[in-house]
Amino acid sequence: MSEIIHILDTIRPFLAGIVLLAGGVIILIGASGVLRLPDFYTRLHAAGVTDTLGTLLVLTGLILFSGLTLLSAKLALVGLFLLLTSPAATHAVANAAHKAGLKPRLGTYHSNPPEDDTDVKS
Amino acid sequence: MNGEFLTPIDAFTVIDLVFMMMLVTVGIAIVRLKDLFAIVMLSGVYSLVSAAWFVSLDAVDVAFTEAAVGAGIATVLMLGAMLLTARKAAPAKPARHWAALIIVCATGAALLYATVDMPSFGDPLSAPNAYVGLEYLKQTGPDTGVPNVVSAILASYRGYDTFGETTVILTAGLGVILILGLGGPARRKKKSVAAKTAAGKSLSSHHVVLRVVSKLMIPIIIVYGAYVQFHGDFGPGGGFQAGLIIASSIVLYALIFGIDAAKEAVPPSLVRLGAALGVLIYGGVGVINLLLGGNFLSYNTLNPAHPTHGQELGIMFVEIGVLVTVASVMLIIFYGFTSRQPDISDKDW
Amino acid sequence: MSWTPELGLLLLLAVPLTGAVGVLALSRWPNLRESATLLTGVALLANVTLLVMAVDTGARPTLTLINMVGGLSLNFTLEPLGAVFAALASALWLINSLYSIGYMRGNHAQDQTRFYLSFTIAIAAAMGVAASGNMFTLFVFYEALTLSTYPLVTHNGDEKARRGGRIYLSILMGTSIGLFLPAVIATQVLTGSTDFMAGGLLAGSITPALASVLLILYVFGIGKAAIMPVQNWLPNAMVAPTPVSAFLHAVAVVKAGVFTMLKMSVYIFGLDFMRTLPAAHWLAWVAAISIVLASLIALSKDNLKERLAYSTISQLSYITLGAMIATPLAALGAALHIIMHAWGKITLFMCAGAIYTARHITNVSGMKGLGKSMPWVFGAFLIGSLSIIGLPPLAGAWPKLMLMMGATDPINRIFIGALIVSSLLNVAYLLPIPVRAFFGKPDVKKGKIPAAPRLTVIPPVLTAAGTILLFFAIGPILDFLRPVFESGGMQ
Amino acid sequence: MNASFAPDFLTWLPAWLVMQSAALLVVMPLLSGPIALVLSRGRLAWTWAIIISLATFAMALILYGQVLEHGSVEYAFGDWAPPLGITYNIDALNMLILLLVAGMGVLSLFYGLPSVLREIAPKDQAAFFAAFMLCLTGLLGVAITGDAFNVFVFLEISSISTYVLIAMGGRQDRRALTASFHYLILGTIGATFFVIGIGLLYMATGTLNMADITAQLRLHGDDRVVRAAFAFIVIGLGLKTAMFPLHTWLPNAYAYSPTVVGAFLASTATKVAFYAMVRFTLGVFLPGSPFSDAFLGLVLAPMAVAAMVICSVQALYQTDLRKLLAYSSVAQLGYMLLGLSMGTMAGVSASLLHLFNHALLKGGLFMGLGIFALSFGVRQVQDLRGLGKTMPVAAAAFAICGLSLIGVPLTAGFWGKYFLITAALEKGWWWAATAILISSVLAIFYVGRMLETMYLQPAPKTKGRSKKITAKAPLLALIPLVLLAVANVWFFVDASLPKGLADAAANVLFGGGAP
Repeated sequence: MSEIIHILDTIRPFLAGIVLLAGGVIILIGASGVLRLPDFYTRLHAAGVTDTLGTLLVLTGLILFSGLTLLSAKLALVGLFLLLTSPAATHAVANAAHKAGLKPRLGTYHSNPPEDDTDVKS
Repeated sequence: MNGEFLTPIDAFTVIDLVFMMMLVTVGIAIVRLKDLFAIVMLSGVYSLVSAAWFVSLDAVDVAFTEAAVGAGIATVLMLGAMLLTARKAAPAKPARHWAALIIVCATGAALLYATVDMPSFGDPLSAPNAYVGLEYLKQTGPDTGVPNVVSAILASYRGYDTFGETTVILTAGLGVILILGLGGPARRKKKSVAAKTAAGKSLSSHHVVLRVVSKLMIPIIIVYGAYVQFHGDFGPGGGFQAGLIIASSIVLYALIFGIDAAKEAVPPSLVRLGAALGVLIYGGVGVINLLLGGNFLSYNTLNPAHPTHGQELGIMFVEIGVLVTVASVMLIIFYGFTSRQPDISDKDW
Repeated sequence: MSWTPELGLLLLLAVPLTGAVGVLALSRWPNLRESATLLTGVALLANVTLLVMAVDTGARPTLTLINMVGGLSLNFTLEPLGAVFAALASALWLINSLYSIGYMRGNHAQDQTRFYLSFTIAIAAAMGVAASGNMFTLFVFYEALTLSTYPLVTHNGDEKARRGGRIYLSILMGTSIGLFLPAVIATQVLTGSTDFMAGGLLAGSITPALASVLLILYVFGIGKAAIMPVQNWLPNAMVAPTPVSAFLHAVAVVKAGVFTMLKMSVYIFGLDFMRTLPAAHWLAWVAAISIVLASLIALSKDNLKERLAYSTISQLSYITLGAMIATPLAALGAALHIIMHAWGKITLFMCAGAIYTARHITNVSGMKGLGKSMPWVFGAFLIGSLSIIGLPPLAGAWPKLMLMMGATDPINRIFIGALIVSSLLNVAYLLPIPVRAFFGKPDVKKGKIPAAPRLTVIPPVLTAAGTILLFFAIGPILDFLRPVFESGGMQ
Repeated sequence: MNASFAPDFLTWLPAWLVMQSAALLVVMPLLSGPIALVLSRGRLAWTWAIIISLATFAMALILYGQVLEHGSVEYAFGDWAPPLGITYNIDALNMLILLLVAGMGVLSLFYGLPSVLREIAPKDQAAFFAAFMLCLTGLLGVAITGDAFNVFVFLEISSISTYVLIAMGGRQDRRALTASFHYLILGTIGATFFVIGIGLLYMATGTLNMADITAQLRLHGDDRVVRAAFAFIVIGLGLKTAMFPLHTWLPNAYAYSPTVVGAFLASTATKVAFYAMVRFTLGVFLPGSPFSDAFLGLVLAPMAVAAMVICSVQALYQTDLRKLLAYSSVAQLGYMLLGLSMGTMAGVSASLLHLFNHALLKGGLFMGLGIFALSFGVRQVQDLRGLGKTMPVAAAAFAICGLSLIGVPLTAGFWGKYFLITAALEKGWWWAATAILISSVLAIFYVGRMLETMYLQPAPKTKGRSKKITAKAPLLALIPLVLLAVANVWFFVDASLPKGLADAAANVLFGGGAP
C-alpha cells in the first residue's frame, strides 16, 4: 500500500498539471464559444461550459496539487458551492431571456447572417 | 532617491501588466458605452479584475475588500440606482470641456512628475518598507499576538483611524436616511387567504430554482461571513468584508423574495439602530479602556495579566463593531434605493 | 472724593455717556429728557473749565483707559490744543442743545430721543478726540464720531436724507479706513508708537520722501477736514435738520477734523520737520486753491445752508493751510481760527434755522425785507458774518491776521494773496443777506409775520455776543496756546 | 480668561479627566452622533446635543489650560509610541481652532432649535442633530490631530456630514440639493487630491505622524515626490478652504442650506481647512524649502489679493443676503491666505487672529439673518426694510457684527485688519496693504447697504408688518446672537486671548519648527 501511496505522491504534481491544463483548455473553448456563436442562447451554453466543467477541473487540479491538507478541504467546499450556484445563475439568465421573449435563432447557419433582426420577437 | 534596486521582470510582473491593461480597456469601455446596464456589469468586472490584480500584488486584504465591495454590493446598488433612472444614458453633447481637459492633464502631469523620483516598485530600501513598515512587522508579534499584520495595524495600531472610517460609513448611512429615507416598515398587504395563496403560488411557480437555491445558499453565506469576521486575525478578512457579505445575503433574500419579505425579516428601524450600534460598540471598547486606566483604544488594559490576549479581545470586539455598522449601512442604502419605486414587478424578470 | 485732573479726563467721557443713558431712560417724558441733556452740558462745561485751568497751570494730566494688544493703548493726555478744542466743543454744545430743543419743538420733529441720544454720544466722541494722547486713540474716537453722527445726518429718514447719509458715510469712512488707518499703522510700524510727542514723533526718524507720502495719506485721510477732493460729504450733509448742521459745522465734526490736522502737524511731524517736507508745500497749495474755489462756489449757491456749507469748506482750508505752512505764527493762527470760526459759523447756522422755523424760507433770494420783522436774528447774522469776514472789532480778525503774518517768508507769500481774495469773496456772499434783509422791501404782503420761537433766537444772539467778547479776550487765549507752538507744548 | 486662571483651575479637576481630555474632546461628540440618531424626537435629540457640546467646550477649556501651562499636550491612542500609533500633539495653533469650533458649536446649537423645528421635517430632526454632531466631530478631529492620515479621515467625516446638512435645506428650497451635489463633487475632488498628497508624502517619508514627517523630510531632502505631494495637498485643501479660484461651491452651499447649518459652517468649516493648510505648508513641510517659499509668494499671494478684491465686488452685486455674506466670506478668507502667504511670524499670527475674529462676526451675521428669516422670511436685501425698528435688539447685534466685518474700531474685526496691514508693511508688501484697504472700503458699501435698508427705510406694510409690532425674536435664537455681538466688542477691548494664542502658534510654526 505504501508504495502505491508513494507512487501516487510522485506522480501527483504531474497529474495535477494535466488536469489543470485540461481545465485551461475547456475555459479557452468556452471563451471562444462566447465570442463566435451567433445568438444569445448558444453563447449562454458556451458560458455554461466554462462555469461548470472548467472551474471544477481547475479546482480538482489544485486539490491534487495541495494534497490532503486543510487548503484542499476549503477548495472542495468552494467547488461544492460553485456546483450549486453557477447552474442556478445560468438558469436565471436563460429564464429572464425567455421571459423577455427572446426566441432562439433556428435554421441553418449562415457565416454572415442577414441583418433582419429576427432575434427579438415583436 | 531611486536606489539601485530595479524591479525584476518575471512572471508576476507580466501578470500585473496584463491585469493593468485589462483594467484600462474595461475603463475605456465604461466611458464609451451608453447602455447603463452594460456599464453596471462592466464596473463589476472592473472590481473583480482589480481584486485579482491586488492578489498578485500580495495585498490580499485589499483584494478581499475590493471583491466584496466592487463585485458584490456595488453592482447591486448601482442596479437599484439604474432602475430608478433610465436604461440608456442621454448622449453627452459634443461640447468641448476645455477647462476639465486642462485640469485632468495638469493632474496627470503632476503625477508623472512625481514618478521620476519614486523608489522603484518593491524596493526594500524605500522609506515605507524600511521604516515604519518594518517596525510593524517586527512589533506585531510580541505586541498583539495577532498573526495577520494587516488586521493588527487596522484595528490596534491605527485603531483610531478605523474608528473614524466606521464613523464615515455611519455618516454616509445617515445621509441616505435623511435624504432618501428608508421607505417605512414592510407594507402588509391585507389580502384574503385565497389571494395570498394565489400570489404565493404564482410567485413560487416560476422562481422555483432561484428560491430553492437561495434558500439553501443564504445560511451558508451568513456562516461564511461569520467565518471571515472571526478569521480576520489569522488570514485576510475582518469586520468590513464580513459586514458586506452578510448584507449581500440579505440583499439576495430581498431580490428573490421581494423587498417586503426582507423588510419583515430585517426591519428598517433595526437597521437604523444597527448602524448606530456598531459605532457605539467600537467606541464602547475604547471608553472601557479609558475607564480601565489606559488611553483610548489601548486594548491591553482589557486583560492586564496577558496584554496580548487583551489586544486580541479588543481587536475582535472592534471588528464586530465594524461588521454591524457596515452591514447596517449597506442595507440602509439598499432600502433607500428600493423604497423609491414600486416593487420589482414580475414583468421585469 | 476731590476732583483731580485724571478724574476730570475720565469724566470727559463718563458725563456724556451717563447723559446718553439718562436721555434713553427718560425718553417718555420729553421735558425730563431735555433737562437731562442740558444737565449733561452744564456738568461737562464745568468739568472742562476745571481741566482748562489745570492745563493753564502747566499740568499735563494723562490717563490710560485700556492697554491693548500690540503695544497699543487708549490713553488721554490733555495738552493746551486739546483743552481749547474741548472747551470750545462743550460750550457750543450746551448752546446748541438749547437751540435744538427750541428748533425740534418748533418743527415738531419725530424720533427726538434717537436725536438726543446720538447727539450726546457724538459729544462724548468729540471729547475723546480732544483728549486723546496718541494717534490710535484719536482714530478710534474719530470713527466713533462718524458713526454717532450718521443717525443725526439721516434724521429725516426720507430718500434725500438717505442719499446724503450714504455719501456722508462712504466718503468719511472710506477716507478714514482707506487712508487715515494705514497712515496710523505706518506711524506705528515706523516708530513703534503713535504717541503725540513735543517737536514731532517722526522728526528725523524717517526720510523726507517717506514722510511726504505719510503726510499726503494723513491730509487726505482726515476726511472731516473737508479739503478739496474729499469735501463732497459736507454739502450733502445739509439734508440734516439745522441744529445738526450747526453741530456738524461749528461744534464737533469738522472741528475734530481740522483739530486732528493741527495735532498731526504739530505732534506727529513737528513744525520744524514739516517745513522741510516738499509735500507740505504742495498741500498748502491745495488748501489755498480749495479756499478760493469753495468761496466762489458759495457765491453761486442760492440755498442759504449750502452757501454756509461751502463757506465752511473754505474756512476749514484756512486751518489746513496754517498747518501746512507750519510756521509757529501760522499754526497759532490756525488754532485761533478753529475757535473764532466756530463761534461765527454757529451764529449764522442758528439764524438760518430760526428763519426756517419762522418762515420756512431757505433760499437767500426769499429773505428780502425780513429784517424788520426779525431784527434780533438778522442782527446776530450781521455780527456773525462780520466776524467770519474778519473785521477788527470781531473775533474773526485775529486768526486771519496771524495767518497772514505767519506766511511772510518768500515761498509762502502767495498764500497771503489767497487769504485776501477769499476775505473779499466772504464779503460778497455773506454781507448782502443781512443788508438786503434790513433795507430791501419785503415782497410778501403786510400780514402778521410769525416770530421765530424764543429759544431759537436767544442762542444766536449769545454766540454773536461771544464773537465780540472773544475779540477782547485774545490775550489770555494766546498765552494759553503759545507753549504749544513755541516749545512743542508737552513740557 | 488670561493665563493666570489656568493652573489652579486644573488642580481641582480629577487628574483622569485632565489626562484624557484630548481624546474625550473628539470621542464625546462622535459617540453622541449615533446616540442622537437612535433618539426619536427632535427636541430630545437637541437637548442631548446641547449637553454633549457643552461638555466638549469644557474639554476644550481644560485642554486650553494645559496648553497654557506646558506649551503642548501629547496624547497617544492605544498607548502606541508615535511613529507606530496615532498621536495628538496639541499646541497653541490647534488650541485656537478648537476653542473656536467648540464655542461656535455650542452657540449654533443653542441658536438652532427654533429654526430646525421650523425647517426640518419632524421625523428627520433627530437624524439632523446626529449629522450636526458628526460634522462638529469631524471639524474638531481635523483641528486636533497630529497624524496626517487622521486629518483625511476626519475631513471625510466633516465633509460628508456637511453635504448631508446642506441637502437638508432641500425642504425649503430645491436648489439646496444641487448646491450640495456641486459641493460634493468639488469636495470629493479636494479630498482625493489631499489623500494622493498624503500617499506621496508617505512614499517619501514612510511615516504618517506629522512631527515625524518633518523630521524625515529634513533627512530626505527636497525631491519631486515631496514637491508633488506639496502641490496635491495644497490644492486639495485649497478646494476645502474655498481659496479664490476654487470657491465656486461656497455661495450656493451657504445660501440654500438650513439657517443653523449656514451659521455653523460660515464660522468654522473653511476655517478648519485653512488651519490644515497652515499646519501642512508651514508645520509639516519645511518652511525654508525653496518650493514652498516660491508657492507662498508667487501663487498664494496673488490668489489672496484676487479673492479679496474680486469677491468683495461680487458681494456688492448680490441681492440674496446669504450669498452676499458667502462672497464676503471668500473675500475675508483672502485676508487669511494673504497673511499666510507672507510667510513671516507677524503675517501668520495676524491671519490667525483674523480667522478668530471673522468666525465670531460671520457666525453672528448668519444667525442674525436666520432670525430675520424665521420671523419675516427675509431673503433679499430689500426685505430688511425697517427691521431696525421692528426687531431692535437683533438688528443692533447684527449691526455690530456688520461693523466688525468692515473693521471699524471698537469691534474685533479691526484687530485682524490692523495686524495684517502692519505685517504687510513690515514685509514691505505695500500692494498687499492697499488690497486690504480697498477690500475694507468695498466692505463698507455692501455692509452699509444692508444697515441702511435696515435702519432708515420704513417697514413694508404689505406682509402685515407695520412699524408698531416689534416681533419677538425667539429668545433661544437671540441669546447666541447677542453673545456674539458682545464678544465682538469684548475682543476689541481685551484681545489678549486670541492674540496670545495666535502669537504662540506663529512662533511654534516658525520658532519651534516641529510642533
